[in-house]
Amino acid sequence: MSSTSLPPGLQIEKVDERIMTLNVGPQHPGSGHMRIIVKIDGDYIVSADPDPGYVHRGEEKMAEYRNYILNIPHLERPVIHDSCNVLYPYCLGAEELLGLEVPERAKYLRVIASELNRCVYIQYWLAIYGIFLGHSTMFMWPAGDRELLIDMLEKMTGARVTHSYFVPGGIRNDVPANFEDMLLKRVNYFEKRIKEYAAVFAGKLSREDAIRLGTTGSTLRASGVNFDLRVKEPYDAYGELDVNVPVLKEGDSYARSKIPWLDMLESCNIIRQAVQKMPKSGSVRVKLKPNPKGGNDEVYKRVESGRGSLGCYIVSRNTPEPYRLKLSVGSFRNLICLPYLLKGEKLGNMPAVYWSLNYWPVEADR
Amino acid sequence: MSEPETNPVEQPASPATPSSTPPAAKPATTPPPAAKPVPVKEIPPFEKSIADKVEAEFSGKVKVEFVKENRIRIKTSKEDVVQVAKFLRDEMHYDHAESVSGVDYPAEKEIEVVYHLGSYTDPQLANQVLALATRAPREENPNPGFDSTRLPSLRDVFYSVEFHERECFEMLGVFFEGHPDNRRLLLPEDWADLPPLRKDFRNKGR
Amino acid sequence: MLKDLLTPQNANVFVGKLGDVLVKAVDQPLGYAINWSRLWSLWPVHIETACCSVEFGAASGPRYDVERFGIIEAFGSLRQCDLVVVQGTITRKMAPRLRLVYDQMPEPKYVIAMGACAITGGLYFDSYNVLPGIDGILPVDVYVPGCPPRPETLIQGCMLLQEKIKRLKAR
Amino acid sequence: MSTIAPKFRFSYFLKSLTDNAFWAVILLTLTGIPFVMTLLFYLELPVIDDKLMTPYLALTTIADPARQIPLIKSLLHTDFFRIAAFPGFGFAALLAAGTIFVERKMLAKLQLRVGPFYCGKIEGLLQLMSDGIKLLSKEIIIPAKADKPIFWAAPVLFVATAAAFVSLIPAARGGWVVADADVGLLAVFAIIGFFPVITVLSAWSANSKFPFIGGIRALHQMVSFEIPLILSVLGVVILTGTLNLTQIVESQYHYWWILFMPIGAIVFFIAMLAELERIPFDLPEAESEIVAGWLTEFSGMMYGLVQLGSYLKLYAFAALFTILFLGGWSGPNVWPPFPEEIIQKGIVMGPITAHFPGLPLLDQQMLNDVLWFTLKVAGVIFFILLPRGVFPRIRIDLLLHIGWYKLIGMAFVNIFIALALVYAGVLGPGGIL
Repeated sequence: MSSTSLPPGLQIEKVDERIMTLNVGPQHPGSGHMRIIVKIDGDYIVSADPDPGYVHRGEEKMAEYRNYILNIPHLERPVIHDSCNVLYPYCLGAEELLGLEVPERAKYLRVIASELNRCVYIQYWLAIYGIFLGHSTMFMWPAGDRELLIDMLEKMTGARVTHSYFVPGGIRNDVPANFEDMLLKRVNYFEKRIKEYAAVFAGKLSREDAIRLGTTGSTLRASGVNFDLRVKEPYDAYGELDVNVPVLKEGDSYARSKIPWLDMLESCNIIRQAVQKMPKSGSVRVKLKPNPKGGNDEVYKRVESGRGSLGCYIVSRNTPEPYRLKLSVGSFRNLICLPYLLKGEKLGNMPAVYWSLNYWPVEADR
Repeated sequence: MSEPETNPVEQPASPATPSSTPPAAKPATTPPPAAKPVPVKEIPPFEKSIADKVEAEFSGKVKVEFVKENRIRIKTSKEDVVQVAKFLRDEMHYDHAESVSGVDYPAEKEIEVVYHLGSYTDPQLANQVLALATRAPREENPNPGFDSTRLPSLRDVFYSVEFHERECFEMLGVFFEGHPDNRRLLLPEDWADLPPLRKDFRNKGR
Repeated sequence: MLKDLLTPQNANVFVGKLGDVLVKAVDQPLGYAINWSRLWSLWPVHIETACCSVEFGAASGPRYDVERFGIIEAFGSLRQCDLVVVQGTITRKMAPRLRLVYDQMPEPKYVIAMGACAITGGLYFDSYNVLPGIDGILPVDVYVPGCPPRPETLIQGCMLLQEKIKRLKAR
Repeated sequence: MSTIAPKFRFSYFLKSLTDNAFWAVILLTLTGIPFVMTLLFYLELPVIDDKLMTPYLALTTIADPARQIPLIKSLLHTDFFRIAAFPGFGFAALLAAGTIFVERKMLAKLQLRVGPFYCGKIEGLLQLMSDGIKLLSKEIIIPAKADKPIFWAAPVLFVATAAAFVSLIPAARGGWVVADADVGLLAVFAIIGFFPVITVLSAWSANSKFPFIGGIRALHQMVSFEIPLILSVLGVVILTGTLNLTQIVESQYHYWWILFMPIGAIVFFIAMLAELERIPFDLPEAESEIVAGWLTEFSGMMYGLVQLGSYLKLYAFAALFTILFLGGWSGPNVWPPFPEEIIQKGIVMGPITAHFPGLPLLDQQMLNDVLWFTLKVAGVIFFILLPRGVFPRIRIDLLLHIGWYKLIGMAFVNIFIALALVYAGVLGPGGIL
């Protein structure tokens, strides 16, 4: 069978004998749940081809069989350590489709939960970055401090990582008493602790290319583009808070890894503001009808998650279930830079560049 | 909170209706709830101006389906989609695609591909998302890559659609002509079934 | 009378008994030592399959330090590992790779199925790309339920595995 | 939690051991004693302390332990003891085992954890033992297309080379060294030169990609760092005028060379880290890039042997650093002298007085030397382990850049300092100090 008669994508390519093909992943300490097919010439990478999909669980298809409430638990699974943020656009979209108005207190609590969760996510991301750089202390410190915030989220929502806290029309339950004081104390300690972290990088991404490749989140902001949906398209209570988004101009991996770190400091600020401005009591959820139906409409909502803007496109056709649900996730959008950045890079830089993209494979696969 | 949820009323017009009756004006027709009246939503002027510009450039070729706050949806045929996309990039400063989603409509025998475009360079457009929809014919027995379900690729216009279009190809079987590698991305290498996001592909037990 | 006793059959029996005694004498302390060493030195292979890896990472973090039990935080090369912790969903694309990883590991090897997805498919029971549990591809030693299981649960699973190794016959 | 497995008790283990002892005694008396007697009939017996060592006399040592002392003393001065136990393999392996344990616990403490804890009841003391026995009992996998003889030989060769390195290290004055060569330092560098060859051999023979890259990296790293390593030592050689390690130590009884050549010491330390593949320079085993580098295909005890070899190597390098720059075993006399009463009067235990003629098996000087030597080596090992918790891994080109541009330059500066000291007449043969 000649190579032309094979279906697209299955052709066998001819490679120079000098070039060695490495399969980095899926069982590899430097890959996570994906495979990068790296071709190297000596120590230089000739081409890198990401091969995701090892955790593709068909969530978009599953969403078509579940109604708007039943969709919540499985839609937060792609990024379980950032589960509030990944559920956020879905809830916003479902609220618009179902015509729900979120109570004021719920808006602030959503902001708090979302920012806490962002910190938890970034801590874990930093921890894994430590493994990728061969620095085990850098794994342990964030992994330990993360537990403090997880405790807070557990008090709030009742689960360690899979919160299912946001529901269309508000949040699932109110926070326990004395939560604010406890939260402020821990956030203050946490902020002190973040400043104790201090990481040799490469993989330069220019501003123009960052825009052309449609990157998002920390990858974009490290290249000097000031774009954060929390400021540009404020959702829920973000409009009333003062958010200073960190932006760096260097565009290399060091900048890309510094941005989330600065983000954590900013999150602490936001939490403090939100706790001050939050209404001290009130309803946190509007009542939902059983099996609510969406109209004949479609929405595209996006929020700023730990990995960048996270869009949720819901098409509704007068049924209790979404007709089509698509998650446009930051990881998947940042993945496109990987072959671009790795080309011509040294093999030793591969883990640093790869993980600096703020990439979570499970999310990209959905 | 006596009756917060507003019943979605049966709406007479589908999104495929012409732009003369934009669905954005629909919330005004819904009965306002007792406690809090929903303010009548005006068509936002800035978004309207963008939609008007696009419509003026390609009169008859594009259809503005709705103009909502921060959101515009434009529909065009598959012959004109590259031209429209180039216009949107060069004149309207939409510089990247946020997502490419395919929607299967078996009743209409068509597959719709929606490009959600955003902008980083133009600060005015920062909160705008423009949905550019186009449709490809759909076949009952798909043979992805070799049947008539084809669309021109926007990869040369918006580089960022590369992986999204690959995903769309494997999930819905829409072959993008001009795309450099239409390989499989997420599905297993030995997938020999229907493209899974088509409506006639049923999950087990459902 | 002595002639009666010294039949070849009896000699056989005597030699057999002696052999039994010898085997027992060597086998018992050696088996004890080997089992003891195996149960305190479980090195997990570095394979993440899905989102439960977050809790696996947390388990090797400072608060739930699994190195207390001799479980080193995930190991690079699978030739030196003896434990596969299947961390969550196994998709159809991942399944052959998982089996490959298992096959490449040296004996003895143990499998912990972590999370509801690895046990039955969990939340994704009706997904087109997810295996309904990993029983079909790997022999599982311990099931750790939860979605995702807390690190304490994972540690309990490891302790159950230790109990199991104690009862196994060392090879 | 479930119940403890019923047949899994320490007492059962002891019982099985005593059973074994019983059977061993029975079998020995039935078969061993006649065999030994027959053997003794033909053997020529040794003469110790002007007495013929008859079997009867040898057996009386059970009744009178004092008679064992001349035996032990004669044993202490054999080559076999030196190779197997004290300055050789046994001592080094003990220190290496201690190193592994300390490394894991120290790393854990740096990372706010506790480290191995439950194995062996007390702070995970037996963790290393359980790892070792497990590795012994594990299956060994040879890749299908591997070059089998070389693949088998590589770990053994690695340990053998490390042990050869250890054998050149003197641990105390008075000939406590396995091989007291006049060209000791040259021999050390000759042996170090074997490591990259073994690494590349094993990496090539595994016929796998990741070990191959790791092996090539190890070759690059070790060969390029051998040059600064050798050059940094040259200063010491110029000042002492000898290559014999024992004489190098003896030249430092008054002041250590690190006082005059701190640059050389630093260069030697950094080059040593690279030779040892310790963490800022652990590129040949870089986990996140090339799975486990040249160790990827080793399983079971082969991996264990390589680990043993690398920790022996670590000990030997730390000891070499101590000998060259930290004055080896020199230090104030702190070991208490052997009590005179025991030598003169013997040990009085109730009605019995036991006399042990020639009791101090090892003299005070030697024990003092060993104490200082061990303390200094432990200190150096601590500083070798410390970067593991502090630094991330660096890239191969940066590493080679450091090696070829900076370290070699610094090593030359060090040589010039040494030459200046010699020509100014401050140090060296016939110097002021």
